[in-house]
Amino acid sequence: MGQVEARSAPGAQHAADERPSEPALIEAAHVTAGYDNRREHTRLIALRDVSLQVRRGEFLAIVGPSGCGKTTFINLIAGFVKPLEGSVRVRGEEVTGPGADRAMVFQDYALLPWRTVERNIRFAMENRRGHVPKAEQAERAARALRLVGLTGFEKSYPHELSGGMRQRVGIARALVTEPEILLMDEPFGAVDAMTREAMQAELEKIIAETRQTVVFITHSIDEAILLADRIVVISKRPGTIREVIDVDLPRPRFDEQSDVQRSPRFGEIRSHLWSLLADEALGAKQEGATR
Amino acid sequence: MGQVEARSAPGAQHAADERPSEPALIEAAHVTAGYDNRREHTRLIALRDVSLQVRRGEFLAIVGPSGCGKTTFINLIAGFVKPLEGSVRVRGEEVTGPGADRAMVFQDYALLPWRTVERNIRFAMENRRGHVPKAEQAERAARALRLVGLTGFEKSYPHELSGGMRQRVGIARALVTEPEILLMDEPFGAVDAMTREAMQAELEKIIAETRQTVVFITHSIDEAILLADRIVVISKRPGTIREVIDVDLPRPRFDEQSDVQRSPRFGEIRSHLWSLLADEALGAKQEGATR
Amino acid sequence: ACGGGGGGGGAAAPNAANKSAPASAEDIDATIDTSKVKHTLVVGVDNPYYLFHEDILVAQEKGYFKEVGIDNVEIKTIEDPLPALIGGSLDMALYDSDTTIAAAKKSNTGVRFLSVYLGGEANILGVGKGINTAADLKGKTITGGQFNSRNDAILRELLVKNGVTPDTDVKIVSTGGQSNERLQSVIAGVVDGASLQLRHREVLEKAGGKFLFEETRRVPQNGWAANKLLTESPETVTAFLTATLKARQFITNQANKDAVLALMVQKGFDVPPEFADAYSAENAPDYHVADGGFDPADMDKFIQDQIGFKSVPEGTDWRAYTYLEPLWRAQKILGLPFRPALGNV
Amino acid sequence: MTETIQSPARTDGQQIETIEVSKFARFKSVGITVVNLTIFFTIWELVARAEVINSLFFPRATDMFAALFNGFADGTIWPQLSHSLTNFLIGLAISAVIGIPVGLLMGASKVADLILSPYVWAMTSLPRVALIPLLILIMGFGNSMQLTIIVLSAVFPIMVNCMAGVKTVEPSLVRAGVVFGASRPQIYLKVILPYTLPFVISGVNQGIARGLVGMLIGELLGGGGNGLGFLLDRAGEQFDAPMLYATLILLAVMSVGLVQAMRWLEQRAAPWRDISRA
Amino acid sequence: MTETIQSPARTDGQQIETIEVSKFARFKSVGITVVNLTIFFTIWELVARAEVINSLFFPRATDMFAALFNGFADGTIWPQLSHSLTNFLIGLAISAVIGIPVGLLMGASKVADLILSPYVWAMTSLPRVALIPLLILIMGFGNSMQLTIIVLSAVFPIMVNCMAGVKTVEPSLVRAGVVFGASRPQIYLKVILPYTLPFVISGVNQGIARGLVGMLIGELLGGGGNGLGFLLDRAGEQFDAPMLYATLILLAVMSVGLVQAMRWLEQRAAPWRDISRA
Ligand SMILES: Nc1ncnc2c1ncn2[C@@H]1O[C@H](COP(=O)(O)OP(=O)(O)OP(=O)(O)O)[C@@H](O)[C@H]1O
Ligand SMILES: Nc1ncnc2c1ncn2[C@@H]1O[C@H](COP(=O)(O)OP(=O)(O)OP(=O)(O)O)[C@@H](O)[C@H]1O
Ligand SMILES: [Mg+2]
Ligand SMILES: [Mg+2]
Repeated sequence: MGQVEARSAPGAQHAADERPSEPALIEAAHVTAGYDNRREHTRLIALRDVSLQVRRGEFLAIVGPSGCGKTTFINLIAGFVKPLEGSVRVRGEEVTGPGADRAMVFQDYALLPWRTVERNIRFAMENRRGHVPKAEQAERAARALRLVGLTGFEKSYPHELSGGMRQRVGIARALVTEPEILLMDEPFGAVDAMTREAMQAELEKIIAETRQTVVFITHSIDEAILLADRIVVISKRPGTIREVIDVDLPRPRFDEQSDVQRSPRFGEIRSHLWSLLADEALGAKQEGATR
Repeated sequence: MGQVEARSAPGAQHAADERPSEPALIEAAHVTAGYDNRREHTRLIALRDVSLQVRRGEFLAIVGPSGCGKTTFINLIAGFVKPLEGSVRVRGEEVTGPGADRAMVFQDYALLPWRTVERNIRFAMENRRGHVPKAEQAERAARALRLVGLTGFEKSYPHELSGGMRQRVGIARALVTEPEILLMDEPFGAVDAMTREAMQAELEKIIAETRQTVVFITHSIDEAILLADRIVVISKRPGTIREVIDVDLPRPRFDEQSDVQRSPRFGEIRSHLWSLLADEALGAKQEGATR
Repeated sequence: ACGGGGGGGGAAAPNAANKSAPASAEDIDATIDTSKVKHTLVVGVDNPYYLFHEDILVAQEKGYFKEVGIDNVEIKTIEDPLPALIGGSLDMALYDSDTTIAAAKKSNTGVRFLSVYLGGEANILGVGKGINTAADLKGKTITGGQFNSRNDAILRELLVKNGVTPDTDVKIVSTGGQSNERLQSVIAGVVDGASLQLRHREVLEKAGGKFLFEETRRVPQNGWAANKLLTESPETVTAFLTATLKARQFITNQANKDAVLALMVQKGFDVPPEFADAYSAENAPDYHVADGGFDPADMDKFIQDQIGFKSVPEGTDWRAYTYLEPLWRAQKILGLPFRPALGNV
Repeated sequence: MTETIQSPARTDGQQIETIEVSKFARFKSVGITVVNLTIFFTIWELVARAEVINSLFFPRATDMFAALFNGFADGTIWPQLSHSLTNFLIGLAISAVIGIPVGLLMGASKVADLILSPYVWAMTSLPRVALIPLLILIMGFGNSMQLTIIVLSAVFPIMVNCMAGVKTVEPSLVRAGVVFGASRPQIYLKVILPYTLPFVISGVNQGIARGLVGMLIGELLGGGGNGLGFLLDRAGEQFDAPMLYATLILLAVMSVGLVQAMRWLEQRAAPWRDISRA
Repeated sequence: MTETIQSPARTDGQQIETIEVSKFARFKSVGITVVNLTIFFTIWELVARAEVINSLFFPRATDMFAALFNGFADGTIWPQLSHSLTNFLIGLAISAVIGIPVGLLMGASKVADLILSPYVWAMTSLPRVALIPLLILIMGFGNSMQLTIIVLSAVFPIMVNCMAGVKTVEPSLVRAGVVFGASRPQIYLKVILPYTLPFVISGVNQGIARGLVGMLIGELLGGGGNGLGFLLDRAGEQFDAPMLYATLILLAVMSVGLVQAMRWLEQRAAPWRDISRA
């Protein structure tokens, strides 16, 4: 399926080949993960033999077909899913459960419906781990809300918001604690193109300031290229790492002056990614046809 | 805010000006809609004075910033939200509630969690209105599942699917009844670029066959141009119709041979839309800054 | 009289005393050492009807308790006072003799039966409107309470005595609850007849019914019992019986009816005319036993009957669970003859 | 965090309007209730007057109200009512404090469920009448015995409903709780409890209903000589049907009142559940 | 619908593996329960032997089991148990058939709630003991009276829980139902009922518990002279503590058994609620 050619494509390198000198912040080694179905006594393998290292301060984007195991991968790092084989380590320690060092933007938002927007955001600051002094909470929450453009909706409940607004509350909640690792599962999927672009720019700025490490799932190829230091392409289920692509574009990419999107390198990476993903879809299609 | 200039922009025309000879299938006349907040004794106006006509067989796309009232508009047509002022008519009759002629893809999927994928799809066929004979149901469901690429997951429950897979179940459920009017609220928001493109092509094909009327909300400008006959741009809250753009590109646009995306007209419409939307965001930004 | 197994340590003292029952009047101590008497008592009765409260209230009112060194007696109305008596939250309890004796045997505690309160048992078939003779009963539905209970059995006897064959001439049903619920059933016509209490006569007659058959038997049906108090302060038991028997002498003197009823009304009891009318029957000296005593033969028969109904365990000798010295002392103090006679138990 | 995207200002006169929330809805509720109860008591009165059922068992509504009025006027009712009410509220509070956490725990932990379930269900379906002798034996007549009966009656419905509720909790919300640093107790307090609030409230309401019955039985059989149970007992003994029904009405009023209070509390605590009803 | 996107074939050996669902979990449950009950009865036996509580009120567990065994052996228990069980199941079925729809209706319609609530809550908190005379008056001593008591005991907890459940229904699911052509009854049956199933089941379980108590009271006071209530009454009269406790144990077994059956039913009906417990 053209995998061999892809290996030699420009900017492409395999996770397994890579041995950075600095110890990895997040390290997945030969991880296989799946879900048991007790009704039918089967196990669906979502990810198979995935090895990957994420350096401190790196922005890693994950792309791949729907249902290939991206959320599963992020959940492995978060500690919600236990690997069937292999191990996931953060700072060298095996992940046994969630920690306050890893905040998450959930694909389904996971807002607490009984809390107003503001109190949902404060939720991230008021708990045992990751506690922020009371005095600071209000100010931080207001800043996060301004950031996602929801000033004025502090007192609204999630069910009184539009889908995109809910998603932005989820983003604000994750950003507000300034965690070391930020796990973002399609965080901008429900917002419009303009808001999305503005928020991408914000995110780049924040990351540059805080040096947070980000694992970012997206369905937008452009978004992945614009934001990421590296892009992992996951193959169709059972998900394996198809390729890891270095995005060697200069930063900041969202500066007024910068015109990264029109640079030839952007176009190069973009079409390489497209072909990789089309391959996946095509492979699937052929498989379906021959069945 | 550049609204006057926009009126004279290429391909732009205002709904109010438009008087098609064929009677409109869906007609919104000076619709204002909002949500009451009883706690604070306020009413949030989501849409103000919106007038729009949708012809039979037309594919209408709606774009606009997050929270501008797109879902509210689709809910008005579906009959879930009652206008505060003005009226919404389908086939000349005032909408008083939902009907089986209007199927919907919900922004939050709204799958029944206690039903398997297959039984969720059958749900659309087994009820009083829109009933499909039992014998036909299985075959239709299988076809719809194949269409959205979920063959093999018939017996899975929604919570056992990835986000994108759930969304596709919602699409299959809406398509399976072949309703006269298809209301789609960001139907492809959670699927990857490739799957999205394939499904856009499917949708175009289906529409061409069935002559369904589609109202389609999207955050992707490209998607709107590729699919729609007309695109409605809604301004920031309170949503008003900023502009209605005719997409005069030839069909089919997803044919192997067709290369619509690289046509100059596509680029023209695209940049016009971008500027319209950027305007909205900019306006908002300035407003925020001066506060 | 040979006692059964008087197990518990607390039970030993009174039982032993009972065995070496005083043979002559001289052995009975006719004085109360008030310094040994508990000042406050908590006693339980099982019925809110005034009849079961009047001894104490009269004794209190007339100062009889003060005379024997008791300051205050608190009455608890409780359906089944035995758990409380055994558990120790009651000093004395007024309850069915047979049940008390059965509990004393089965629980192996120091519970002892002391003195009879009601020595008569009214066996009455009250019937609704339209039934005037035994013949009218044919095919009717009547109830004597729960099947296999004493009430049920004696009602059957009453029927037989009056020439009615239970289960063929009449249909007998089993019901729960107390006699006043049976009265309600008769009045409402749910059943045509039921065994009732003396005090229900007026209510029934007002509703058009009547007492069809009626007999009163001599049955030591209920009385006072004590448990821990017998070891803690036997003097108090004597004092209590003395004071209440003194009150009973007053109450059973029919001349005092109005005074007693007035007192009871003043104490918050509702005494409608139909209850007042039953006074002479219910407070007759041999019904509301004036001296607190009984005839051992009656007790023998009663307990034997109850063994038949299984409400008293097989082989129970009531004498082993009865302790009469306080009663005898009280009787002597009040100048009453000893009953049961000394030595008879 | 320097530059920010701005949503349109929400205070913008264009998009926020002030509305008047009509008081009519409230009046309507009160109106319906008044009409409803009027019809009820009228039918009661008519049925009683028609003497379909013997008045010994079914007095006229007017006689019942008269008994109620007189009872309050001559001071026979109030001390008993206040005794019952005080006792009951204490008992209910104890039940909630025990029942809610234990129920949530049983819902969340399979082992706790497995171990406690048999006892909980056995106790829930045990008639309290059967417990009274044992309780009196152990505790005597003190108020503590009556309180115990109330707690034993109310605590299990609460427990059982809380247990059922936990299983409905959206797992992604628990995950969100964990991700944002909530400890185990915080998860219970801030995620599981709010989510299961309707179950909890429904459980407490059932606890109220059963607790009231328990209270009555405790007063009837526990020999305290006070409380509504005592009134009921005495009225029964004296064939005072109006008073008997008056006592039952008081009980019903207590029940409905407390349940309404719980609903009010629920609405306070959960204004987000403003679900439009069909 | 011509060409289609294909998801990777799910039957692909690479992605689906067969697993063995260990029977161990089930054995573990049974094991825990056995140990649990053994400990319970052992403690019971030891406490009883220590005579902390008088054996008249607290017999030894072994005596209780002996009474149970003898009762079954000599045929005194079975007819009563079967009478009670039959009656109870009929009563419970009637309660469910009435309680579930009415409860759902009350949950969905504010007016129905407003009108019915006072009566429902009054009835829920009314001691059934107080109803018996009236019921006997109206219905006589037939079995129908005993059934009525069971229904009156069980129906309200069911109703009340169903009512509470409806308010939690996700409105978007109701919308989906309406959009896809469901009529009002279909919405109730296909959306509201499945969504509120945990509430319904919990309500039925509470109904089981209260219904059993009602059954007992009906048998105790309703005078049929049969059923577990009769056994209980007789054991009480005869100070037969082992038999009394044996009857209560039977009651507990009925309760726990029925509740387990409901759980099993729930799991059958709702395999999707496979929520992992903490
Ligand atoms: N809780 C679960 N139980 C069973 N199977 C699951 C569960 N969650 C995910 N899966 C399966 O695992 C596979 C991977 O799911 P995952 O959510 O990781 O996909 P994804 O890459 O995030 O997809 P999407 O882009 O659509 O969100 C899917 O096939 C899905 O059916
Ligand atoms: N149920 C509701 N109650 C109160 N306010 C609501 C409700 N639903 C929507 N709104 C408000 O109405 C406005 C428009 O919402 P709507 O869902 O129509 O936006 P949208 O254009 O679909 O946005 P998005 O692209 O984010 O989905 C928002 O400001 C939102 O806060
Ligand atoms: Mg995902
Ligand atoms: Mg929307």
